[in-house]
Order: sequence, then structure tokens, then C-alpha cells
Amino acid sequence: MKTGAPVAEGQQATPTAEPAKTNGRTRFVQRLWVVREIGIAAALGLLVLVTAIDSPGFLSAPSIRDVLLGASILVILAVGQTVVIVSRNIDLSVGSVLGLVAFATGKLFLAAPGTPIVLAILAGIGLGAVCGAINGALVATARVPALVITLGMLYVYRGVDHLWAKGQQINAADMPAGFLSMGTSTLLGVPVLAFIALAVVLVAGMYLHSYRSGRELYAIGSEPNAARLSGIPVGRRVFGAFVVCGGMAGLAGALYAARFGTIDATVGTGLELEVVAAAVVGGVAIFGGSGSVYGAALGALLLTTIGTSLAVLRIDPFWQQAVVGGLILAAIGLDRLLALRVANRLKGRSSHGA
Amino acid sequence: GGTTRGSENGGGEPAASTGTANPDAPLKEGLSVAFLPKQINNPYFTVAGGGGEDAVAEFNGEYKEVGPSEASASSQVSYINTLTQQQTDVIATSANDPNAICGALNTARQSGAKVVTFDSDTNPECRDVFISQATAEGIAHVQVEMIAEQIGGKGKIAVLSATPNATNQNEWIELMKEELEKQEYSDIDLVTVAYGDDDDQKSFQETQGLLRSYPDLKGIVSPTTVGLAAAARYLSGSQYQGKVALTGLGTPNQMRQFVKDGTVEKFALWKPSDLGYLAAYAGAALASGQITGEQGQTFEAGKLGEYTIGENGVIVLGPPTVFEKSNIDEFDF
Amino acid sequence: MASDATPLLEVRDVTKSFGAVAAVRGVSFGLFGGEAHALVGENGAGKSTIVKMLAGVHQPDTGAIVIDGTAVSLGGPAEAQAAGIAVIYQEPTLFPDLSVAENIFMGRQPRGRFGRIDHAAMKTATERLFDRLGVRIDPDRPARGLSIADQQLVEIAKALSTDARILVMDEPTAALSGVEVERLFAVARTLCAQGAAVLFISHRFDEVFSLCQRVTVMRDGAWVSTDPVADLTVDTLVRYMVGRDVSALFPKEDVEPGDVVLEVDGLSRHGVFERVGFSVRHGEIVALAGLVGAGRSEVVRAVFGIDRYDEGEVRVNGERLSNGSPRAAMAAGLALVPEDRRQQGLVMELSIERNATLTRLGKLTRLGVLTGRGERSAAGDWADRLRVKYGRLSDAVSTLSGGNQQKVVLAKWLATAPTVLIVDEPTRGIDVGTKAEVHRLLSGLAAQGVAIVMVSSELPEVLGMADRVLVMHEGRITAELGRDAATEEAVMLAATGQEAAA
Amino acid sequence: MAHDSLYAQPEAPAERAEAHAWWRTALTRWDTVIVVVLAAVVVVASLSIDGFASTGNAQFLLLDVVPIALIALPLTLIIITGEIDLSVASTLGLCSAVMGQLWLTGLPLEVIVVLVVLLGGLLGAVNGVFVTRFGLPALAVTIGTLAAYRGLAYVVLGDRAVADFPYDWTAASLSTVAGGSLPWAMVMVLLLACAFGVVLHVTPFGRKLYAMGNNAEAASFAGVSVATAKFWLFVTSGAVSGLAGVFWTLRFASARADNAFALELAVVAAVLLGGVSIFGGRGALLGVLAGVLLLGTVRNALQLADVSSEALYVVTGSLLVASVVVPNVVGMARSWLRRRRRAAPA
Ligand SMILES: Nc1ncnc2c1ncn2[C@@H]1O[C@H](COP(=O)(O)OP(=O)(O)OP(=O)(O)O)[C@@H](O)[C@H]1O
Ligand SMILES: Nc1ncnc2c1ncn2[C@@H]1O[C@H](COP(=O)(O)OP(=O)(O)OP(=O)(O)O)[C@@H](O)[C@H]1O
Ligand SMILES: [Mg+2]
Ligand SMILES: [Mg+2]
Repeated sequence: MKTGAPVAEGQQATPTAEPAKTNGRTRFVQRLWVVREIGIAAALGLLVLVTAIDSPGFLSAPSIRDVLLGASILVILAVGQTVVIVSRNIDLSVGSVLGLVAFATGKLFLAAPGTPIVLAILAGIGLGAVCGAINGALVATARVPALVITLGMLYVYRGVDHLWAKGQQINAADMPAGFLSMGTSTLLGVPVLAFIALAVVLVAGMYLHSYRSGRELYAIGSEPNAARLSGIPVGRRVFGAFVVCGGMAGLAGALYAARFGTIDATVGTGLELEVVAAAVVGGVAIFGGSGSVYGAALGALLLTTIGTSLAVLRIDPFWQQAVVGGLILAAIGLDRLLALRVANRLKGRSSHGA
Repeated sequence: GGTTRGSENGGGEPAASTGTANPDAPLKEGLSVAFLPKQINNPYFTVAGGGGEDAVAEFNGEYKEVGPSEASASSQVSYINTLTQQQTDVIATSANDPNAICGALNTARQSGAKVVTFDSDTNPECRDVFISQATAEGIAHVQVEMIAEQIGGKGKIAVLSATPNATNQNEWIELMKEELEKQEYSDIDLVTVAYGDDDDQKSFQETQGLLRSYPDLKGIVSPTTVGLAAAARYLSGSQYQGKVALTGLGTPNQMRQFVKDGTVEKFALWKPSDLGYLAAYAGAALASGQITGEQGQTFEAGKLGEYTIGENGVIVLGPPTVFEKSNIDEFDF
Repeated sequence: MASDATPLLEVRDVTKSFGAVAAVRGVSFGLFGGEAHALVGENGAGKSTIVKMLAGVHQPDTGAIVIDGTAVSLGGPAEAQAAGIAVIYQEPTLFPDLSVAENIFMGRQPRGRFGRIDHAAMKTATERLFDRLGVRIDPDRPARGLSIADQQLVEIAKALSTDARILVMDEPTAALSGVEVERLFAVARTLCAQGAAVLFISHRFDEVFSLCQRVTVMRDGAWVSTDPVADLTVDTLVRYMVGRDVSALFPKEDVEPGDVVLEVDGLSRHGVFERVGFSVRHGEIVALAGLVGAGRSEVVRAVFGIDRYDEGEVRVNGERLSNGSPRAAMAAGLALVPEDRRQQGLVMELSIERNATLTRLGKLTRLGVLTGRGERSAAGDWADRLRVKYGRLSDAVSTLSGGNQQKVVLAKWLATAPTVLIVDEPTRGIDVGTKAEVHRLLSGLAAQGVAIVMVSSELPEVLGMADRVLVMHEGRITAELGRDAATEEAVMLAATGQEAAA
Repeated sequence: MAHDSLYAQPEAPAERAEAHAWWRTALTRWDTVIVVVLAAVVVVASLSIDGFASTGNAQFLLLDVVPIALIALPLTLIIITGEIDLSVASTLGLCSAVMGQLWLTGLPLEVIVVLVVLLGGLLGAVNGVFVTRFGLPALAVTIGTLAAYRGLAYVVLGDRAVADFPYDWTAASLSTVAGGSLPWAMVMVLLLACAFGVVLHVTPFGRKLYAMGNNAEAASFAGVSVATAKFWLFVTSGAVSGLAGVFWTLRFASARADNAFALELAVVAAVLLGGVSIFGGRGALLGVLAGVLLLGTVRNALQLADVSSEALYVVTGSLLVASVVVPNVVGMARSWLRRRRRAAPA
């Protein structure tokens, strides 16, 4: 269902392979890049449609608000993860970092109840960035695979969280009302959290698309050796990507505290695979070099919407996870199919004039 | 239900009742008492453990709390085995799976430990006594009573439970359904049971799903602390606040805010600290020979007074406490 | 044009070793503004190593690189770029997922407001560069899937875009046709006229003579000579390069060919090669000659079953070979020594013995189990026969020098006792002495009746070794020349497609 | 080529050649290192922790590591070829759930066990098809099946737990050799480990796994059928996870959909701790067994010493990080020293 549009377009746009038709082809290729996101958006639309037909209330303003609210935190995490994945790395520790920062935020308010909200959030981002910096330093300076390092740090950060919490639970009553209301309140009918997530997506999207260091991350992920030969400071960029990812996890942790109000040391357990899944569903290539934060954000939105839709549709709760898994497989399969199509269209076609 | 789970590797049937009880035996000093909750660092069990610790201090024993960070039966087994090796006198545990930890508990009993379960039971043949937070009937009754009162005895209600295989919740829900059969509740319609998996976000989503799919829902009962808090948070931020009634089992600290802002009128819970306190005393009584776990035996549980063992070795803590605006500030857990 | 002014850049007595291999030994020469300077030498002479030192990829062990009279230390590619040096590497280094325009401007993208990349300006600039080079590649298409020639053009555009004062080009023309080469030279001459210095590496002497004013010859890592091009002829240059009489290097024994073993009939892989047919007899060495990119490697890969072909058939001893199955080819007695030993020939991190025995593990088992001893003796046997220099057989093959690595690849395939041996660039990166050994070996195998197909870009090797020469041009066989008819001119003409098929 | 090392220095090959020479010896030694560390932990724990050296404790310790040890065996081979399988724990869960469901239908357990192992193989084959036929990255595929299989487990058994397995079987899962501390299940693991060890280390197939893990292209040039080999490894991984599911179900006398939830990362951690490179091509089975036992022993010892379960997390994670960082940092330090020494006389 998702392939329909691009294929039809493709056939129209590439009737011949003469250099003179370069423009048409250009547009086609450009479209194909965009299409990855369109495919996910279409899937999302279809899901919403099906749900809405069954249960019209699903499209009501409060319902949409709830979906957006639910997706915001995952979106922010997926954006951070994308920044790391495009550079051919991975960060499995985000769930633990989120948990640690959420707890730290609660502790901050317990220790200093008067802390300004903005300061608390910045502190959360800072703590997350420190965690990310540790990951990044280990990966970039010790030159060891990110998967192993961040898997190890997943346990370490979680352990630190538990050791610190010692079974303590921080409740809504321990945090300022203003902070908590930020977690649920809306602006023009849209949750504040969704605005924050949107801002994060736009900023990260613009950074990756329009800034040199952002493009260099793609270059590193695409071909690390060539990146080094081009004079790109690979270690520094990868380190930076981990810091950004950690910072995002920190932001997400602070927002988690605001939204849920109840925090203990288990917050965010097992979230890492969901975040990676969101990015992968969103068309981010797991071995780096391609994919966008917009796709990842849509992937996160899609995964969250599935959760909500299945609840609204009152589908047997036991089926939900199976459906999510099937969807991940479908999404990466589709992505592969598209990539093959692009490769086929470009193959054997010398594009320079004789 | 199982047929043979109680039996353990090779060894014969565990000695369920060794010798006879001597109600007048003094409590032994220096008993080692270990609390093994479903999950360590879970605030509910932290409070229960605190009660246990107080009790152990009263009879001069050694208290410790151990357990897994994730609520899984397999990790509990490994901790029970460790406690067996350490020759612990009393193991007070809350089971993640009624069958899976059975074998390990019986091994512990064979090597001399007394096993008290609290909050969540195992099969009766694997422990000496079970401290029930309230009778299941009592819990079902109080919840039905509360919701009926809040919705005016009429309309659709739904249940937001924990995981689909949570033993306690399933038993309570069954009993609530029986309770609702009664004539006085004939106008109340239990439309569905949703599962929030004791996960905050999932419970939140499920609440939202319930209200979407049943727009005329009058009330929600959530017999689990995580579910109740999540549902309350959802309602307090939505247009349903004050319109859809919500009650169930929750802790005062988590619910205080929602009681005060009117989202929740009243809810119930036993005192977890008393639960732990009683479990510790029951364990000490077992280890001192005051009781053996037979029905009808009695023992003294410190400040809580005298308790009698019921059928199947079950000891009931007492009726749940109902919390509302007027009394909630008296509690801190 | 040669000026006596200080050179823009000077390589001063630099040395560079990789482990035991002395890649560059005390080389000095200078690049002057306004001049194109050629660097020639055999494969493995150390040319690319010099280039990488200029690029900041490697640091010299001793000696210095001097720019404008001051010794500089180029700690990395970024520093070399900052010093005004632009480099085209021998192997294209593109980012397959990024667009052509981004590949060219990576790290130097034109920026607009707020430091944002100006994508439109980047595209225009790319188009302008391609106009200068007279090529048309869509700036927005991803680099993945570009042909080698197009990749090379993108590399050239990348180097030109930096407006560097010193342009270093390591075999930029290897994949290009005459037209593009002329355009490139025109651009290079313009740059020289503007005062830039160019270092140019090529194995094609006509290019050296047409573009350059000066030439430095290297042999086995050492500096041999630096002379004005005007003072040299091709013959003297070759003698400087090789250091001895060329024909003595190729001791081909005369063998009476036997029956036909390998027949290739009408083989096509669309877009790569078309209707290729030839046959090889026992004891015969047939060379496939042609320019880089003519499709020779693709043909032998298809014959061996690495790639599937679309049409035609391959027969061994009259039996048809199944398409796309290296296993079947091996069972039929074929062996393929691939052109890229690092990527295709060897598992660099495994030991010498593991590599050497990888092709015939099944035969070394006892009751299905490999006893280390059998492998070791089989590997040691072959290593000795090929005179591989190694410390221990359990050392990683990556610790060997390039020539010895190549011998391991040969050992791995010779151990299968093939009836048809296909070798693709068998002496690439091999030093002079070893090269002669390899040639003696091939010649000896032919004498024992092995049919040999040899793909080689080195004309002297082709002329010295082959009984018959098949010349390919753009995916077709354009000439078949017997040993006597195969002269340098004849092969070059057919290879460049300037002559109708013979 | 997705796996070329990101951080090899520009002056790569030569430096790398040296580093590799060192690496190789270090890693052939990493097995020894980890065996020695394991032995040290056992000795120290026996001397300093009451109850550690008892028969009963040894039995429990070994029983606890059985599932991880089982799953780690085929996973080692998969990681050596440069792939990964994250769906193992979910496969275990689904197999456990199906086992329970089949038991309810009244089939004899002998038949059920065979069916469940076959089912595991089938689930592995699904992974294999996605990875080898469609060319998708194994990490992404198995994250997908991780969710899908666990979901299917819930679909099969829902909220129920099946517990009434016959006593003979559940007791057998715990029984020990001659009533000592070595469980028969561990004997099974060791036999399987021998089989996997033989396949990996002394058969042509095993040699080819290393070759394709290091350089799949060169392996296929040498006539190795890379896709076929990987496919069967995924099938094996699934089947062994199914077997682990049978053991898990019998040991805890409880077939549930959430059995072994989130075990995958623990298994991967154990394999990596055993010195297997996540990029493929390097590692040995002995190291992995030692890694599994080391994690199990440290856990058990710290539990007995009343160290909290939180600290266990930190210890596990630090061990894992150290297992990759320490050899690398030592290697880098050595080559730096060597460079200094070479530069000094010049
Ligand atoms: N990174 C490296 N590690 C080890 N040896 C190397 C490395 N790079 C080059 N060599 C060796 O150094 C010698 C010189 O290599 P170089 O690439 O400079 O030759 P070249 O003159 O460019 O040859 P060609 O004409 O084939 O390009 C060769 O023997 C080669 O095997
Ligand atoms: N990665 C690639 N993508 C697209 N086209 C390619 C690629 N590699 C080679 N080609 C094209 O395939 C054709 C044949 O290349 P091949 O490598 O077989 O040539 P060759 O004669 O063996 O040259 P060499 O001397 O480099 O081995 C050329 O037209 C080349 O441009
Ligand atoms: Mg070179
Ligand atoms: Mg070739």
C-alpha cells in the first residue's frame, strides 16, 4: 500500500535514460528520498482512518492531543538516536539515561523546591549530555564498537539510578505544579510537550540538513574511511553525536518527570529497543549514511499511534505487540525495496555526456 | 492449577507441620528475617519492608531486604536459593508467579527456613502461612461499594487492571463480577477489563482508550496502584475530570493531589507497613514454634494484637482502609 | 618554463616504512609553480605513499615536506587542505549515500545566512565545475552506482573545487577515455598558467609527455632521477623505472598446447560486457589485455561464477558449467586469483595457514574434523614452494608485505591443483624480484599443462608472457593477437578502440 | 563492509597490521584471561563468602546459567559471522507458551518437546530468510521479531500460566549427576558446547564462519556459500532457544508468555564478554562459556554477600565495557610506545 505512489511516479518520470532528461530524473530521485517519509505518513494516515471509522471519537481534539502527548517523548528520543545512527553508531543506553535524568529531576525539586522550571530542564539536558559524553568518549577515543559500549552503559546508568533511588519514589506532590502542568497542559489545543518535540525535530532536521557538521555525520556513516581522507574530524563528530543523543535523552527524562509525575528507578526500562525501532521504521538505515529525523519522528508517532489505536479499537491486548513487531518488519522490508529500486534505476546508466 | 508442583527435586514432601505448636513459647531472639518482594525498589514493597523492619527490631532479630530489580519469578528463585544457602530463619516473600518459585521455597523449607508469603501468595503447599492484605471478598466488596456510591448505583463501568496474568487482580475482578450480580447493583454494567500492565504510560493510554470507545462510561475501577494513579492523571488533565468516577486501590502519597483536586473522591488500600509488620511477626512465631501454620492457631503480633490462622494457612490483615479528603493527610506512604 | 625560484612544495629526503616494508626511502624532489611534474615508477614503487604523505594521511618517518621554504607537519587531511594541497587519491573515496554535489563540497559547502548550507549555490557551483571538465553528471544524484570513470571525474571536480595551489593527482586518468583526459589536461594547464603546481601520476607515458614538464622516477621506494621531460625518451624512462632489461623479466617457456579445456561462448552481462567468446588449451597462457574498465575482470568473474551472466555459456572439458556458482567452477577445476587481494583474495585478519587452506578445507579433514597438523603442513608446503617470507604460519596475513600476500593468494588457489587457472592482475603491487618469480611460476604451471587466463594491465607482462593476447575495449573483444603479432602498438590500438577488430 | 572499523587511524594498514598481530595474541589470550578471572572469582568467593562453596549453591548457580549458556552457543556462531540475533529471548517465550498450550491439548510431552524445538527452528528460519534472502540488517530484523514473537506468545497463552507439568519432568530438569552439584541440564549444555566447539573450531564449516565474518566477499570468492551458512545458523539459534524454552518451562514448572523477558541483552553481554567481536570474525567458544559462567558466578557471589541487585547492574555493565576498552587501550598504548621508540633514534 505504501509503495503505490512512488512506483507510479517513477515510471512516469523515467521513460528514457538520456542525459537531456536529467531534470526529470532529478526530480524523481529527489522524490524518492522524500517518499520514504511519505510512506510512513501514509501508513499513519491509514491507521488513523481505520481507527476513526470504527470509533469516530478518535479524531476529536482531545484524542489527537492525547496521541501527540504520548508520542512526544519517544519522538525526542528517536531524534537523538537518529543523529547517532546516521554516523554508523548506535546508542542503547538512552532508556537508562532517561530514567536517571527523570529521577534526578525529581530529586532536584525535592532538594530545591524553588528551582525554576527552565533551569531544571536545562539541568536534565546537561546530565543527559554528560552521560552521552561518557559514551562518546569511550566510543571515539578507545575506538570500540558503540553497540558494546552502550549496552554496557545501559546497565551502568540503570544501576546508578537504582543505587541512588534505593526504592524511593518521587510523586507528583513533590514537584511544583507549574512543572507538572507543563507535562499535560496545552497551547492552542496542542500539548506543550508536542511543541517541544516539534521544535527539537525542526532544529535537528535543519542541523542535519543545512549545517556542515550535520552533513559530515552522514558522510561518516556513509563511508568512514573516505570521511577521514576528506579531513573530517571523525572522532570529534561522533563524540558530538553521542553528546546530542544523551542531551536529548536528558530532555526526554525531564519531560517524563513532568508528564508522569511518578518516578522511580525503573523509569524507561526497555525503551532503547523501542527507540531504535522507531528510527528504523522511520527509514533510518541502521548502518548509517541515510535517513532523516523527520522519518524517525514519524516512526515514533506511528508506533505510539498503534498503541493508542489498538487500545481504542479494543483489539485483544495480547495482539498488540505482535502487530508492532510485524510492522517493524514490514517497514524495514519496504525501505529495502525502495533502496533496491533506486539502485536499479541508477544502475548501468552512464549519466555523463559522450 | 497444578497437580504436582509442590514436590521438589528428589526430596520427599516438605514437612508442612513439624511437631506441635506451643502457643506459649517465647519469641526467639536473633532470628534472621529476609524480605523478598516482587521487586526491590518498588515503593509499595519498600513501605511493607519498613513495617517488617520495625517488627524485627521489636523482637531483636536481624532484618534484611533482598530481591530483583525487575519483577520476574526466575530472579526471585535465584534469591530464594541464596537465602537458603545463608540459612535464613524466615523468608517473607511476595510471589511473582505462584508456581515458578514453589520448588525453591520448598527447598528452603527443607533446610529449615520458615516461609511466609504476603501480598501475593504461592500455592499453599509451598509456604507456611500467607498474610492476606484483606480478604479478596473484602477488597472486591469495598471497591464495588465505592464505585456504586460514586456513580449513583447506575451506569457503565470498566476495570483497569495490572497485567493480564496478575493473580490478585484476576481474583478480585472475578469476585467483583460476582458482587455486581447482586440485586442492588443490577443497574451497573461492567463493560470491559483493560490491562495497563502496571506500566504507567500503558495504563494512561488504556484509560484514554476506554473513554474513547465508551463515551458514556460512568466510572473506572483500578485495583492496582499504578493503574489508579495513571488513570487519575489522565482524568485530571481531561474534560472528564469530575464527570467520570474513579476509584480503586492506591497509595495516599500518589493520590493525594487527585483527591484534593476532586478527580478522585475516595479509594482504598490496606496499610502496606502493617502487612510487612504482620508478616515478620508471623514468621517469628513460626520460627519460635508458637504456630505451625495449622488453622485455628493464634499468635501475638506486637502492636497489631492477636491473629488467628484461617483456612489454608491464610492470615487476614483486616479490612482495607478507605482514604478520602478528610483523612488522607494522616497517612504518609 | 622550469624556474629556478624556490619550489612551491618540496619533498625533502622523506622515508616511510610500514612495519618491515620500506615503502619510501629517502626521496626528494620539488614542485614548482606553473609546472606539471610527473611521478612514475612501477607498481609498489611508493608513489601513492608519497601522495598520502602530501595529503596528511601518513606522516613521514624521517625527512620533511616543505611548503614555501618552511617545513610543515601535516597532521591530517584537514591540515593538508588548509595548506593549499588538493589530492585525488588512487582509489575513489566517495560517500555513496550523499549527492554528487555534496561529495564535492563536503566540509567546504557554500554557506548562506546563519551559517546554513546554501544548497542551490552548491548545485550551481557543481554544474560550473562539470562544465569546465565537460562532463554531465547530475549534481543531485547519489554517488552510489556511479561508474568508476564517473567516480574519478567527481574526484577531479572535488580537487578542482578547492582552488588549491598544489594539485596532486594519483592516476586520475586510469579510468578515463581520451576525451575526458584532454579536458582534464586543459584544466590542469590553465591551473598551471595561474601559478599552481601539479603532481601527476600515471602509468601512461604519452600522458606524461603531453602534460608534464618534469618527471621524477622512483624504483622500489627509492628516488632514481628527476629530469626535464624534454631530455627523456620512453625507453630511457622505462630503463630508469625498471632498472634492467624488460624482456629478461618474462621467462616464458615454450609449450606445445594440448586440447581445449576452457571454452567461453557468447557470454554477455548486459551493460558490462557483450558476446565475449574465447577458448584456452592445456599449457597455454592467454592474456586479456585492455584499459582499466574494459570489462576484463567482469568477464573472468562471470566465468568463475562470482557474478551471473545473462547469455552465453562456459564449458570446461566440454561440460557446461552452471551459472553463478563458484563451487561448481571449483569442482570443475577452475581457480580464480582475484584482482583485489585485500577485498577479494584474502581474509586479512586470519592467519596465513587459514587463508592458504580456505579453498580446500574439505580435503584436509579426517573424519570430518580438521587436525591443525594437516593444515599446517599443507600451508607450509605451499608457502615454501612459493618462497613466501613469513614469521609463523599462525601470523595474520595482514602482517605480510603486499607481494607476499599476493603469493598467499596464489598458494590458496594453486593448492586446489586447478586445470584452468585464471589470474587477474597477478602481479599488482608486487616488487620487481617477486614479479619475476610469479612469472616463472605461471610459466612453469603452463609447462605442466595448466591452462592459464591472465588479465593484466601491464603491457610488458602481457607481451612477455602470453601465447595469445585477447584485447578488450568497452566490454567487447576487439582483437585476438598471436604471440608474434602482439606488439605494443597493436595492443594499444585495439585497446583504445581505434582500430577495427583484427 | 558495513563493519569496517570506524576508528582505525588513517595511517591504517601498517599500524593495523601491528595492532592485529597484537590483537590476535591478546584475543587468543582473552579466553585465558577470562578463564583466569573466573577461577580467581571462584577461589576468592569460596574463601570469603559463607555458603558459596556448598554443593547446593553450586547446583543453583549452574542451573541459573543454563538458559543463557544454551542460547549463547549458537549466538556466538552468529556473531562470529558478523550478524546478530536479538529475538532469542522472545523465541524462548513463544516456545514456552506454545509448550503450555500443547500440554493443555493433552499431547504427550515427548512429542511436545520435539514440536517446540522444531517451532524454534522455524522462528529462526524466519529471521534467516529476512536476513539472507532479503538482505536486511540482522539487528533491525531481530528487533522486529523480538517484538513479534513476544507478542505471539501472548496471543497463544494470553494471561494464563500452565503449571501442571508432570513431576517426573520438572524434577528431571533440576536433577543432578549422582545427587551432586552438577545438574544434568548443565551436562547437556556442556555436550552441546562440545558439539558447537567442534563445529566452530575444527570443521571446514567453522573455518568458513570466521572467514565470512572477517570478509564476506573474500569468502564468497573462495567458494563459501555465505547466505546458506547464515541461514542455518539462524535456524539453529531458534531451535536452541526453543530447547532453552523447554528447560525454562520445566525448571520453573510454569509456561508463561513472559518467560525470559528481556534476556536477550544478558545473552549478548555474556557473548561479548567472552571475547567475541561484535563486528564478527573473532572469538572462541571457550571464552563465551567462561564469560557466561563469570557473569553467573559474580552475580551469585554478590547476592550471597548481600550486595544489592542494583550494584549487580553496575558490575555487569562495567565488565562489558572493560572487556572491549581494556584490550583496545592496551593495544593503542603499546603501538604508541613502539612508535615513540622508533621515532626516538631517528
Ligand atoms: N598502509 C600500508 N601498509 C603496509 N604496506 C603498505 C601500505 N601502503 C603501501 N604499502 C606498501 O608500500 C609499497 C608502496 O606502495 P604504494 O601504494 O606507494 O605504491 P605505488 O607506487 O602507488 O604503486 P601503484 O602504481 O600500484 O599505485 C608497496 O609495497 C605497498 O605494498
Ligand atoms: N562499482 C561499479 N559500479 C558501476 N560500474 C562499474 C563498477 N565497477 C566497474 N564498473 C564498470 O564495469 C566495467 C568493467 O569494469 P572492470 O573492473 O571489469 O574492468 P577491467 O578491465 O577489469 O579493469 P581493471 O583493470 O580495473 O581490472 C567498466 O565500464 C566500469 O566502469
Ligand atoms: Mg599507487
Ligand atoms: Mg580488472
